[in-house]
Amino acid sequence: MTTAAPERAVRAADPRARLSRAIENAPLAVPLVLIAVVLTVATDRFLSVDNLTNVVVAAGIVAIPGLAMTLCIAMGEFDLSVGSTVSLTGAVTCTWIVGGHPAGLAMVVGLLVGAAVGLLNGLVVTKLGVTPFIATLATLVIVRGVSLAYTGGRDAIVSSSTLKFLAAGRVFGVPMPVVLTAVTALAAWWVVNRTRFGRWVCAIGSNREAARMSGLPVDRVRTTVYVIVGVAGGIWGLLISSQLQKGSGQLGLGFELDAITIVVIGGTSLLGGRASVVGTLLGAVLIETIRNGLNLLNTPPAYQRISIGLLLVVALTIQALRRNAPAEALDDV
Amino acid sequence: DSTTAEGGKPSGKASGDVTVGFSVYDMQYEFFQKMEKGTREAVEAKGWKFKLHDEKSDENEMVTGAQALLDQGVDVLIISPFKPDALGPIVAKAKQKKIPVIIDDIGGGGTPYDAIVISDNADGGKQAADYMVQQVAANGAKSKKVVSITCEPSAVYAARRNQAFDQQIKDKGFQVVTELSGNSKAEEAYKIMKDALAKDPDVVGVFACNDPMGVAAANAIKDAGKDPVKGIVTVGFNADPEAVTAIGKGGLSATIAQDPAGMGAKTVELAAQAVNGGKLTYDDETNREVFQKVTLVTKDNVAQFAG
Amino acid sequence: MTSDTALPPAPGAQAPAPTTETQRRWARQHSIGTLWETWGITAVLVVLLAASPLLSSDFLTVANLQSVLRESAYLGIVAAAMTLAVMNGTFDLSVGGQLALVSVTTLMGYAAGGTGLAALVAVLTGMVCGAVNGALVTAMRVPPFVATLGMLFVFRGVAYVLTQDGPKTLPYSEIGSPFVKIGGLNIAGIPLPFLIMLACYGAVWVLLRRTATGRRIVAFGSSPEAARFCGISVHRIRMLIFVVIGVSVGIAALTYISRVWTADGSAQDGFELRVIAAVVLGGTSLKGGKGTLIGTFSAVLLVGVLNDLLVSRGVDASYQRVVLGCVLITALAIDGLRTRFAAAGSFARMLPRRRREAPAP
Amino acid sequence: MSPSVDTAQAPVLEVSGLTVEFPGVRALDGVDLDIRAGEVHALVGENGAGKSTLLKVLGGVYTPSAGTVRLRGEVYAPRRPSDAHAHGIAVIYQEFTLFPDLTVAENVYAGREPHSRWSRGIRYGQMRAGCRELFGILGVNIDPDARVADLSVSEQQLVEIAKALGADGQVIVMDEPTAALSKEEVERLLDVVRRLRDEGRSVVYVSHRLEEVFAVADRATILRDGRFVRTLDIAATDEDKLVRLMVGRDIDSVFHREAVAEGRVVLRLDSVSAGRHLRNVSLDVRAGEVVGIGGVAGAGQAELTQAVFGALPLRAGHMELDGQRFAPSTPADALAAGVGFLHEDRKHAGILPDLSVRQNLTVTVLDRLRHGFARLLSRRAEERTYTEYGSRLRVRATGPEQLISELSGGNQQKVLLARALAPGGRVLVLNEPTRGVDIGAKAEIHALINELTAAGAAVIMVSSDLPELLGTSDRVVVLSRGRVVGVLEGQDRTEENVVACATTGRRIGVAA
Ligand SMILES: Nc1ncnc2c1ncn2[C@@H]1O[C@H](COP(=O)(O)OP(=O)(O)OP(=O)(O)O)[C@@H](O)[C@H]1O
Ligand SMILES: Nc1ncnc2c1ncn2[C@@H]1O[C@H](COP(=O)(O)OP(=O)(O)OP(=O)(O)O)[C@@H](O)[C@H]1O
Ligand SMILES: [Mg+2]
Ligand SMILES: [Mg+2]
Repeated sequence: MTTAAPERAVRAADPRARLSRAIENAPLAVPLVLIAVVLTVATDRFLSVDNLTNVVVAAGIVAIPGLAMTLCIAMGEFDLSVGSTVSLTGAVTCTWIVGGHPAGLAMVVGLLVGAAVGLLNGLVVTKLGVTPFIATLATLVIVRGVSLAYTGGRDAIVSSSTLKFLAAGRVFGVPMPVVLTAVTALAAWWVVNRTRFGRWVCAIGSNREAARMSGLPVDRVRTTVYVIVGVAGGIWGLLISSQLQKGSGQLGLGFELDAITIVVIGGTSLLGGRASVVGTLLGAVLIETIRNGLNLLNTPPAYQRISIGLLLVVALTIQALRRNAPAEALDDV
Repeated sequence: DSTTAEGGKPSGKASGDVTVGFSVYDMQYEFFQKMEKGTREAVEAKGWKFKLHDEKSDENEMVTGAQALLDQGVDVLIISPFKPDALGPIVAKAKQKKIPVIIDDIGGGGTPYDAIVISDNADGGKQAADYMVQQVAANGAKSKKVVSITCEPSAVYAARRNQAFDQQIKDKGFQVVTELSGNSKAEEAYKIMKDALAKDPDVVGVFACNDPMGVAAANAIKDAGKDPVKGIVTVGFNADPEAVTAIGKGGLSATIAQDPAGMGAKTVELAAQAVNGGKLTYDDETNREVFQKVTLVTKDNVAQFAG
Repeated sequence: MTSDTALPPAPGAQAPAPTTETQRRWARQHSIGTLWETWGITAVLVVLLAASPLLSSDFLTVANLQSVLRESAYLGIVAAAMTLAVMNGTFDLSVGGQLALVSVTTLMGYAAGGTGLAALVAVLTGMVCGAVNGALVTAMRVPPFVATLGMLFVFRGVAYVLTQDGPKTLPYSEIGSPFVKIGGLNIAGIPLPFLIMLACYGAVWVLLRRTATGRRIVAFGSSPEAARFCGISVHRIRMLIFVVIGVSVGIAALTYISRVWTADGSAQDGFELRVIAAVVLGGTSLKGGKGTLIGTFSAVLLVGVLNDLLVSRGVDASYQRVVLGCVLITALAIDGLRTRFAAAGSFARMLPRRRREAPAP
Repeated sequence: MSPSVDTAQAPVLEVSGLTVEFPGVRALDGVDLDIRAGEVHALVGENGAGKSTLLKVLGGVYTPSAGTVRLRGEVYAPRRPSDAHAHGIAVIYQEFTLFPDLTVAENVYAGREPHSRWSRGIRYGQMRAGCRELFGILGVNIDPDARVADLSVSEQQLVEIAKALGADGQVIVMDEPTAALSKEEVERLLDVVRRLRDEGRSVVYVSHRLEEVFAVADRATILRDGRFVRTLDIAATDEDKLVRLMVGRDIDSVFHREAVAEGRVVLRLDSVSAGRHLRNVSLDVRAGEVVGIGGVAGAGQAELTQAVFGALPLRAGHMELDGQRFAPSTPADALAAGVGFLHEDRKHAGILPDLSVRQNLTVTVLDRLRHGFARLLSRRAEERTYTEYGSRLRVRATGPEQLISELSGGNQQKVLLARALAPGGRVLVLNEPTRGVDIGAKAEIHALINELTAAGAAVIMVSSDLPELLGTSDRVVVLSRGRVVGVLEGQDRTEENVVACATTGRRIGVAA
């Protein structure tokens, strides 16, 4: 049945195939549309430009680290330290601005800090061979501690128009976060589907031992991915600090889970080997739409949690049933 | 019931070797850093020893750590409880060891503590409402829609601020169109405010349960192209530096100042009375309460709170 | 299954020539690898305990040790059950929500019918939570990660709904009740919660090592595809695992709430990560198939002891974090480095007695 | 003590005194070996002799604890697999090194994808063309865009081969490349190997199929228990001699099937359809009978066996066991009914890598091993099961507690076979039972099958090794595209007929 193979083969390579792959994410689009419809009916303001802008901007901001996390998860690994990176980056950047340095420089320094955290993760994971889960969990704790110690529990308050532009500015009427996300998404798509690096990431996620045996630069790729996640976390931190005009040890608590969540509900398997850029974007929009809707409906916090939880499960159930996974393939997390 | 808590230690105890244990809510927050500073300085002024325990916003850590302080043989326990209702086992152990317990703010959880110093959250919310009404009028805004951002649902004491605010503002004929929890987090408050503005563009005021959220809301208002003072009256709570700075720059209308350091000092005074076996002086005998006033901070009096 | 000891080979099973049976047993027992996998983290714990007097004078007091054991229990109990899940190649992110919810319902149960009812409610609530997770994962085929993540929010949410008018609490008047004893009592100087924890580890150990179901759990974790052709039904084991976790949370909540006296939706935020971290720190691989209970047990105590040391030394909270994180890394780095060198030859050369063999000219 | 026959030709690759140790096992012990340019050098030996270990040293996977390797005179000490690639040594490992989630093309070109310099974009067109070319040489038709996970084992093996050929190294090392291939695929591969030799490259060829060794190899080196035995010219030797050197005793490698009195029908398939393309298959298996299933890889053998084992739901038709309706909905049901199963994909659907040999062996019969009212597993009962089956198949391990992943490929296979026997051996469904098994063990397995059938067992055996298929079965059922196209009995049981039915649409013994 060498002849039978093509019938089933997911034509992974050519663009048409990519498209059909993208459409495989439809199950996520279904609940998205449903929710949108419900909200349009339930609230008069959901479809207002202001509101949709809010949703898109919020989705864009979480999508940037989400896309980086997509690489990491496609590689079959986690990075739990993002939330702390957000905090530290913002803290450093704002402290530098307060210290009278030009905002641009401060932001670069902030990103470098993010990259450094990523590099730390990468080295601990590759050179010391520590399980990513623990390694990044440890950096989560450490970096949070560093950020608190660095700020001494005192917020670094700034009022910098340059920093502000990052989150609130507009180019040709398009909000900056959306621009950034669009660029990131295109880059991510290209890297994942078109470059050797992207293929190697998936290869490692698919079978790391084989990757090593095939002579792929496994450790280098893994480290690079962690650095990318670190930088993305840095960007996230800058955006948050830009919105709030401050850096603080308190920011970014629990963000790591947000980032991982959108990736996973976007359909990227935690087992690694496959990455869905489109899925991650949809995931971000879905989550933010739900959150926004609940706010518009003025839902009390208790019910907010329940609704988000249930909607997550429902969305994924639909996806699972659509995929009609065989009973035993449950563990593709 | 013991309104006169005779601290178990023989009175006239050589003041040198009194050890005060202070279990603090969470040293990450400036409010409690100030409270710790006030307490420690008052203790050292008495030439006593000072043992600190940080609850790190965790009820488990609170119970374990505070009980550990008792085990380490402190002569009096001052505690600002993360969860007042978790005070039971602590106070019970203290009673058994005959160690007086002074509670600093938050709440007493219905335990037989010796005294509690509380800053008047409800009054703070009320003052915020009154000021908002006055400023809205000054801004000449027509609409009567306001937003109220609460802390995490579990922070019972802080909830009193929003309850009092809502009550008062409604009495003044306003309408709370959005009341959501920002879980005390600036990021969430920012999003909530954005969404609230999308929902009701004609909102005229917002009250947040703490300053990080208040300032975040102000930033959201700015990013939505409105003015967080002239356009929408924005009031926070706590008089954290970020709020004070913002008020000075005209980026926030007002906040409510508490005096954590002063409260710390008060608790140590009560501690001294308890240790020396004297009678404790309360503002409210029946509930063994000592009140700490809260003050409204606006750009008129912000200077005193700067630095 | 590293905890099993090597046995003489069956008649007919020949060995590669040069090594005799005794040599082989020597090598297996002395292979740092096998030893470390089982006892590594325990060793770290022992070292830390040995060093503790230097770090903190009042650590080795009875009262303090009791308090460490007492407060490690609830984490440890859930970690035991979570070890099952991780060895099976999955995990339950909802335990934090479960703990909050169970704590709330337990207090409600106590208010309604005293200690007995409270205990019953605790276990039942836990069981139901577990069953819900299990049903989602097996019947609805939702990937465990998302199913349990979703239920984390749901359980916490329900707990919040139940506590909308203030958290559920144990009134001070109940100070004398047997319920409080669950958390506070010492039997022969050993805190009851810790004894309960020991019992749980015993039970889980038997399930894991001595029952068919336990063997199936590990087998599936080792290779789901192969397990399928060994007639192992993932539905049954996954359902069982999630229910066991639920029950363990029920028991843990009893030891927890009877010490803390109050609960609402926010109780023990981030609990799930602490539990999974303990399991992984204990040497159980997230890929499934490998792991030991003793490792988890020691890891739980290690974290507890470390925490206590840092606190009693009055280390500032932010630096406590740094230290804790560094210890996590070092503990696993030792193992990581070992496995990195575990490839043939390079590992052999690490052993001193091999050094003498110079490469042939 | 260099054994190379004539030193006229300077060796490309020189191995001397190579020793590799694992905790408790000395896998290689002072092995010497020399490979010349333009020769095919066979490496033979029993399971666990150390062949794969030697190749892994060449591939830079293992570092020897003693001994040296010289490549064209230079000391060659690879620290990691990429070093081997850099030195032009391409290895086909016994256990696949493929990426299931990636496409065939991406696998074949893993690590050396052609890409444009400025956009860094991979040139998929070029990769696809390259793959088609390689598969053309191998004479197979695999879609370069198919996901490897969707391929059959034999297709995956071919991808693995293409991957190595594509790397065009000077030294190409093949560890049992034909284990999963059908007869004609093997022929094609052997041609390719010859071509490589004629191009002046060196090929190290490991196989348990001696006919292949005699077909392509110039010289053969024999390993036994990790020690070097001898290197000899193929021309100057014969199979018996080779076998004697390998095993250290005489073995007649010709299959002989003792005819046993056929009993009643044990298993009956009645117009069964299942899986993607198994159509309307009817089949009786009698007590004491071995029914061989033939056909090109993927003609429906897997579906057929899995349907019997309850791992694949029937779309139509039904089955009977001992005259009773037999409708296993899960493998557990089939096992309970005493059906033993052996999967053809040892690595992914066979072994439980983190478990010990004992646990791998007993996992299908756990219910039988429980005792006491607590129904706990009885360690003694497990030991008994291990000694019973493990020794019967002469599994080579340090003991029941060794991890199965530490066993050599062939010994893993023996353990899995033991697992298949454990449920009782009334009905045995064996996929490629002797894949990767050495000639000695092969004979043992065949003897075992004879034994079992003599005791009244009914056996269904899938094998891509035609001599074995014909030699060990009473009846051969040939499948093509999921349908039965031939039932060969008595004189009809010839390789020609099987191939004819499998490939040309000819039908024998079935209504057209
Ligand atoms: N995950 C599973 N996969 C396959 N079979 C299973 C699984 N779990 C249990 N079984 C088998 O199903 C049957 C009933 O399941 P159960 O868990 O009740 O076993 P058990 O109670 O130990 O059996 P017994 O009643 O003999 O004690 C037993 O034969 C058991 O071995
Ligand atoms: N990772 C390992 N750990 C421990 N022992 C090992 C390991 N790999 C191989 N061995 C042992 O080394 C010996 C040689 O194994 P090897 O795989 O080289 O045999 P082989 O000749 O390839 O056998 P086969 O023909 O069955 O593949 C065997 O006894 C095996 O048990
Ligand atoms: Mg081999
Ligand atoms: Mg049972």
